[in-house]
Amino acid sequence: MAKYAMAVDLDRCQGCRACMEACKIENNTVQSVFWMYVFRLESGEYPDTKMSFLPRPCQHCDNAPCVKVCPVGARYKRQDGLVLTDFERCIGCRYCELACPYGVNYFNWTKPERRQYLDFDDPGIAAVTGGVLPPYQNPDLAVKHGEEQRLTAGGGHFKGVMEKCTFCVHRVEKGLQPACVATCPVGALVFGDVEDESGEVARMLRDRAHFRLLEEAGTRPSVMYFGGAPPTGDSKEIETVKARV
Amino acid sequence: MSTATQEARLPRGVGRLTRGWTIFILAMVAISALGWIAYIREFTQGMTVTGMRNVGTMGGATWGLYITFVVYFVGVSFAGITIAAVIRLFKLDHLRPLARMAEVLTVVSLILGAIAIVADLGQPLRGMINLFRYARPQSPFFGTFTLVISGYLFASLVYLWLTSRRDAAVLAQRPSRLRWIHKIVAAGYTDTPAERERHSKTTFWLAISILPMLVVAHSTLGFVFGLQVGRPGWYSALQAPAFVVLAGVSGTGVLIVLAAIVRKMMVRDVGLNLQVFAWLGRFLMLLLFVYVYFMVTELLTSTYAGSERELQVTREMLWGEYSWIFWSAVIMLVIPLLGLTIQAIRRSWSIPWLVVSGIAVNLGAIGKRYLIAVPSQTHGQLLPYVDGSYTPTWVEFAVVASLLAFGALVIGVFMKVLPIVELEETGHA
Amino acid sequence: MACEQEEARGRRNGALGVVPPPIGRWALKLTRRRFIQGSAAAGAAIAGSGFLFGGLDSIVRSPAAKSQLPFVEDFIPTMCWVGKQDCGMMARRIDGRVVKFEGLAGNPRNAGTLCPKGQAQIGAIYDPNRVKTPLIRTNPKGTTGRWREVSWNEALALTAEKVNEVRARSPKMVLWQKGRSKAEKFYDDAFVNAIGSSKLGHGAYCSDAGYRALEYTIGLHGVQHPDMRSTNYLLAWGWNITNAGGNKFCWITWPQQLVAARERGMKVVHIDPRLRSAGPFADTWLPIKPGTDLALALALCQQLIEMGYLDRPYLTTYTNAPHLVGDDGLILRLPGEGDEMVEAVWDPASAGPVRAGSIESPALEGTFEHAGGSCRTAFEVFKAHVVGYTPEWAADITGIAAGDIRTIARDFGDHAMIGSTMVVDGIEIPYRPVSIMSYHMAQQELGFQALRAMTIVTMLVGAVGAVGGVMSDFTWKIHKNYEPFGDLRVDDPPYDFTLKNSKFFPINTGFPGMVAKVMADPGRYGVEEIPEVAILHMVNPMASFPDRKQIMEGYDKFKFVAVISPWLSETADYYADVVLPSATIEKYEGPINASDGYIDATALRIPPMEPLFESRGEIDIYLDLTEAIGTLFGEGGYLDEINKGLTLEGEFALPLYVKPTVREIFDRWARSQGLEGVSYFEEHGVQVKGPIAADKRYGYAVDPPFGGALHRLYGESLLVAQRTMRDKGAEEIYWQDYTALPTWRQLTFDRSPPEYDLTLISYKQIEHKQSRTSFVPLLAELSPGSRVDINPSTAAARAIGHGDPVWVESQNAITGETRRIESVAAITSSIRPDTVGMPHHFGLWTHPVNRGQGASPNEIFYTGEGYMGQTADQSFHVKVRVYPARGEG
Amino acid sequence: MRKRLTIGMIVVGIALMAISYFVLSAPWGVESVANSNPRMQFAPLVFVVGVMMTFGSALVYEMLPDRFDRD
Repeated sequence: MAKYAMAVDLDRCQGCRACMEACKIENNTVQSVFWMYVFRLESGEYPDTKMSFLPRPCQHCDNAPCVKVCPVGARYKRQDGLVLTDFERCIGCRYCELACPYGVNYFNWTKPERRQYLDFDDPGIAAVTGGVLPPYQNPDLAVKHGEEQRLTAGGGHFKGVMEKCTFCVHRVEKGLQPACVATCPVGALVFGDVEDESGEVARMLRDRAHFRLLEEAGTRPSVMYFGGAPPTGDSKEIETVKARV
Repeated sequence: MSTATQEARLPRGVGRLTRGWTIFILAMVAISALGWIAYIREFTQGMTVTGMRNVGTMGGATWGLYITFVVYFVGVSFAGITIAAVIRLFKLDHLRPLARMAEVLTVVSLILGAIAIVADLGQPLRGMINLFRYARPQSPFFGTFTLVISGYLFASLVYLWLTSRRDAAVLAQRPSRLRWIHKIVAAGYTDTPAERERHSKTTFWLAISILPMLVVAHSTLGFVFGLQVGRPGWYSALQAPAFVVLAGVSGTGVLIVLAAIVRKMMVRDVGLNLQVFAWLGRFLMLLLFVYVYFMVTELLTSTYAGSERELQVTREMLWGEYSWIFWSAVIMLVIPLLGLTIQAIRRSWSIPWLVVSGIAVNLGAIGKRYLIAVPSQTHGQLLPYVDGSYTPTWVEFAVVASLLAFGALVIGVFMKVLPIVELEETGHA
Repeated sequence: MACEQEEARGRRNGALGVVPPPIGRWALKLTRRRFIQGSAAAGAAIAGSGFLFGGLDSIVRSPAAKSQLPFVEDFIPTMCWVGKQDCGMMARRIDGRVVKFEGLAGNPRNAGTLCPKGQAQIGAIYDPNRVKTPLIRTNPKGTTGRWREVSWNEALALTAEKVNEVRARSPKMVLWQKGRSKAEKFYDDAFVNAIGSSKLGHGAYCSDAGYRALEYTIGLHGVQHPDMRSTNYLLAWGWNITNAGGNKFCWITWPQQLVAARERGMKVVHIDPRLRSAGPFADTWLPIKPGTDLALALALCQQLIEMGYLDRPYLTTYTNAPHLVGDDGLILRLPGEGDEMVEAVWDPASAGPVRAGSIESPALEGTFEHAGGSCRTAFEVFKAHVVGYTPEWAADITGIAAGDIRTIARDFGDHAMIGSTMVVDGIEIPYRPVSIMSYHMAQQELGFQALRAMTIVTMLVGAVGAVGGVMSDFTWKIHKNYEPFGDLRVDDPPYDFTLKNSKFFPINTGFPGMVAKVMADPGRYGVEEIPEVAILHMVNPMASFPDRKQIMEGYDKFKFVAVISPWLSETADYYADVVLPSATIEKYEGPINASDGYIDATALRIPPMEPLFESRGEIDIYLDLTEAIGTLFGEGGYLDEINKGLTLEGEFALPLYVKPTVREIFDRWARSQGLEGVSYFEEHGVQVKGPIAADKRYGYAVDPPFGGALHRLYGESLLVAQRTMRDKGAEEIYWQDYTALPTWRQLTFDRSPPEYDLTLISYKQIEHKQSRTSFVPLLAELSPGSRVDINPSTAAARAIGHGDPVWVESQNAITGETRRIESVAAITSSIRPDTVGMPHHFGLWTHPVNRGQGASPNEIFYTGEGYMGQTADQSFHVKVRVYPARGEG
Repeated sequence: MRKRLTIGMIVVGIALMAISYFVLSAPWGVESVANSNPRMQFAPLVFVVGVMMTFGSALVYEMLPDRFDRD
């Protein structure tokens, strides 16, 4: 059984947020939802200003607080390390979101079709897409995954249920990289099986020092950060996205 | 004799529909209706109609007014059953007039708590099924929903019923439109010594078994928050005990108010004398003392030893966005405490004062519940998200208001069906 | 996870990103598996649906869910459309509908990856707000347009009629204007030649002053960029590393090479008023005052000379440094064979002047007596010229500490390893691992001379064309401007409307802003004829060019404007008589260079699906348009010009009297390239031709070295031009910067009154490209709108808080005009306190997504004298004051 | 008899609670892996029933007519 993990090379990350975009399109998430988010941080005072970038996918913790608190087991941890949400079981209590110290959970506050980017009800487009919404909808997301065959892939399924990064379970099960990793222009994101000694992640763990976010919280994240440094209290976020709706 | 005059003879104003009462009931129905309209909106359009949003990038609070009131309602329930039990256990006969209303209060507020939880679910219908189908003991939520809502509510209902049987039986002896109800409630109770004996035994044991469960139940609610490492301002061992105590405070407060109202409504003296209120006053004072003590220690630890983020949340609470809520809550709790202390020392109790204190501490309690829930979300992010904010929408206010109204409604109706104050032991068989 | 390990290995070999498996196998395998899973899911979907389980709000739209199962999946290689980089993309299709674009692994430019803009194109192609049918205007121009949807035939007929009307009189008065051209052969060359029109690019808003400077100085068409695989010390001079690209290549190619270089240990010195551009990739940040780069470059020259970091062999052999300059500033010439005169150098042996090139080692330095006059080597003159430009002098102007300047100069000199060589592909080549990235440094008042000076910095250490040194173009082919620049033409009026060879701009970039100015007032510039008809190709002057007011005054003069664009551009909104809807990615286009500077490759844009709505690819449009105009067929017709442009000869040549499909054209071209046909690109998307050899990459190694160009340290022809300009009565503001050697002077915009105490600069964001993306909702979400980056201290002094609305008011130091726009304060410590920065992507209005995005700095920049360089290039600097917008009526 | 029944109910009730809590519901264990599903669906319902039985016993105790004992 593989044990998936992500390595983030902060010495490479250019904070371009392509990963965020790839994630949104791959997973058809709706407006102002960012399963993958990249902080652009600034600290220090002019002219000794320091800048840094910090990608924040779901940390897929081995000791996941969200999984612990889920009252109905909709949020669960798979043997292969993925932390997923069963969209057909979630009751929408949003307890997982509060338990998570990383703020990676996104709730479907309303019917997904109400939060599309454009009004796609256009005959011209429908002619091409057959009225699919969004027009670029990814069919893999309608498919159930894992041994338990639970509906866990992609976003924008139901009103009133919780969503978050799935490490692109539907791609991983196909043997592909998560969308964010695949698109990263500078290879700052690496995904793979930590237990595979020949794998890139294992190699990085051998060769380089790394830290994990909020380790003191004891969540044991599956996302390792190489280079750079964890954000300090002094870190100020700049260039926030349009997410406050 | 006309039935009217016959009913007139039903004690404690049971069955007597005064004008004031009718108006009150209609008002409550109206408010509840408003709440339903609001909720239907929420149910169909989704919780986007509330002020709640995701924490983090969306910069909101994902638990808001609803959870605040879930906690508050469950808190209120605490005092009721406790006091009732205490009265039974320690045979505090001069407090007996409180017992019934205390029990009713518990049942009602628990029901409200349950409804509030459902109102907060994104998938309420699924929730009702899935909780029974999949609920996990590993989730602090489990206790809240099994013990608190089902177990505790059920126990209180049993308790209420058993302790109401005798009065029901007494009323059932007289002709009235409500007789059938009284017959059912009485459930064949014939006031024989043997039955009394058995009854007191049962209630005694019930009380004994309910009390510990109470503490457990309220603690679990505390754990819902207290066990979260990821939330500055939540993660604290004090969370659970503090919950229990504040619960007592709010509950006792409501009880005082309720008692005062009943006292006004009753034509004859029903034994709700100053002595009773004095006892409630002392009880409330005691709880307030303990709570304020907890509050201070809590603040001290979080400001003195608190982490960067802990500090920020506390800062926000003391001087920031939430300071007005915090300080008014503090005032609402401390002023009554002083007032009560003074009265206790001077051994002279004023009912109006007690009522004011009762209301004040409840507002204070609500404020504190809100402060536990919200700031840790909007300002307690551990990653460098820009701080958020949360303002409830009319939908949330409407739903909460309708819950309160519904509670009042139920109590109001109860009063007209069964005596809200136990009938005295007449001794006749 | 075999696929993953493959990748892991791929990564270690430097190839970044995911490697999608070959298409054929892929589609098959997937479709079959999905079929099974699909039906399973369908069952589940039905079971899981129903009120109780939220079925009502189920999978975003149910018909979708149904129509999906089972489905056919395939992959079409194509190219991104939005940027200048044209990254390779792989379009994933479901039942013929594109659902995602991913990087095309084979393309050297982006190695299987995509930037946010590329990813978001999926949102652009399905944009219901695209222009769906050809439009004809029904209301007067100069204001928001009202439109009539018409057939292609009607629109083409009308355009052809108007074009022909003018062509009959003078074809040059038809103006074809482009913002970006993604198939020069078809557009800039074939179409323009076929109808004989004038053409105008966007260059002068870009780096063209720099292009001119390098064409003048080293004969190459491009600006400086590093040999990223070998450079060890890089002056990232205004390089917006984390947000923008650079010369020739763009973002993705550069970042990939940069991170590799960083991991190799390359040092980066970031010279820029903003730190945000380089972000964490700067080892040193020198926050320079906007527009003072020339001063810094001159100080670096002075220091390098003082410290003796000089590559004398290079200077002596490949530059005009040893050439003798007389007291009159002109180069001493001796009669050569025949009657031509040859520039002279000093022969120490014979202690006299001899013809350049006639001896091995002429004197590089020294003052000599000759023929009663004294003369000095050009290098001697340069030394004397820069001796006063000390670090202390520069510190006052640039705001960079003298100490820092010294350090940078020393490090630059040290890292240059002057004298060292390296063997590449078996050729021993000088090794100078120091370089400068100077892209877009030209966008300032002294752009041309600043770039000259920066080139000279690298010339002094001999880094031009060395391993690890300075690159500029894909080739070392001498640009056609190099020769003429040696003897600049300055004619008398009347002038062509671009002012080519005029006394105003002897070196002329072709500046749309200036053209607009000329059109508004031709007399003033001695111009008699101005264009009457404009065909706008992928350009939106009103939104993306500075000085909208100026631009509008120009466009008011056009009698007829046809706009070719997928969206209703702002320019179309105000001035188009006809709008011809073009396709975005869904078309054949190219051929496009896909080289990353080390590997040679060519790519083609392949339509991943039929053009949406009634849009058509540009090549289709030009085929139709030329047909309507009557210049499609025959000698000199569009088809003939295409044959010339693509060098389609013999069996591959297009028949001149048959209208071909675009695919057929590319099929012939592909076959002429020795491929089986366009199907090759339809399968692979890109043709990788293999690595570029050292004797093509490095100036020293090519034959003849540097393509035979003598590098002009001393710019005699500039001085000569200046004298002629003065003789012809041009004002100082035009000739002042025509100096043989780069010379510092006070900046015009600095003469604004003191209350305009901040300098405004504009910048690019990674989420956006020019004015082409801010209406793509996916990108508008990442970067929502206009803002003013302002230093905390500056903000505090003006009682401005983060997110406050502010006015930014600019002042034109020449005309005294003031303009202001409203924006939002973004407080950041990564910008100079005396500078404010704004992104230039916003300020659009025709697309609903643009509403509320705020203004663009372009509205408060100025075009014209004082705000453009000596080569007619836009300066993007202006003095502004910033004050809170609240409290104002 | 009544007493026995009552005690019986209490015992069974508590037993049900215990069983559902520790055996039927989602397995315990530090690792969060694989404790997402209850061993038996509706186990929580059993727990609730247990609670109700326990307290319901009071009703039995008090309400069951004495004649039960007499027989």
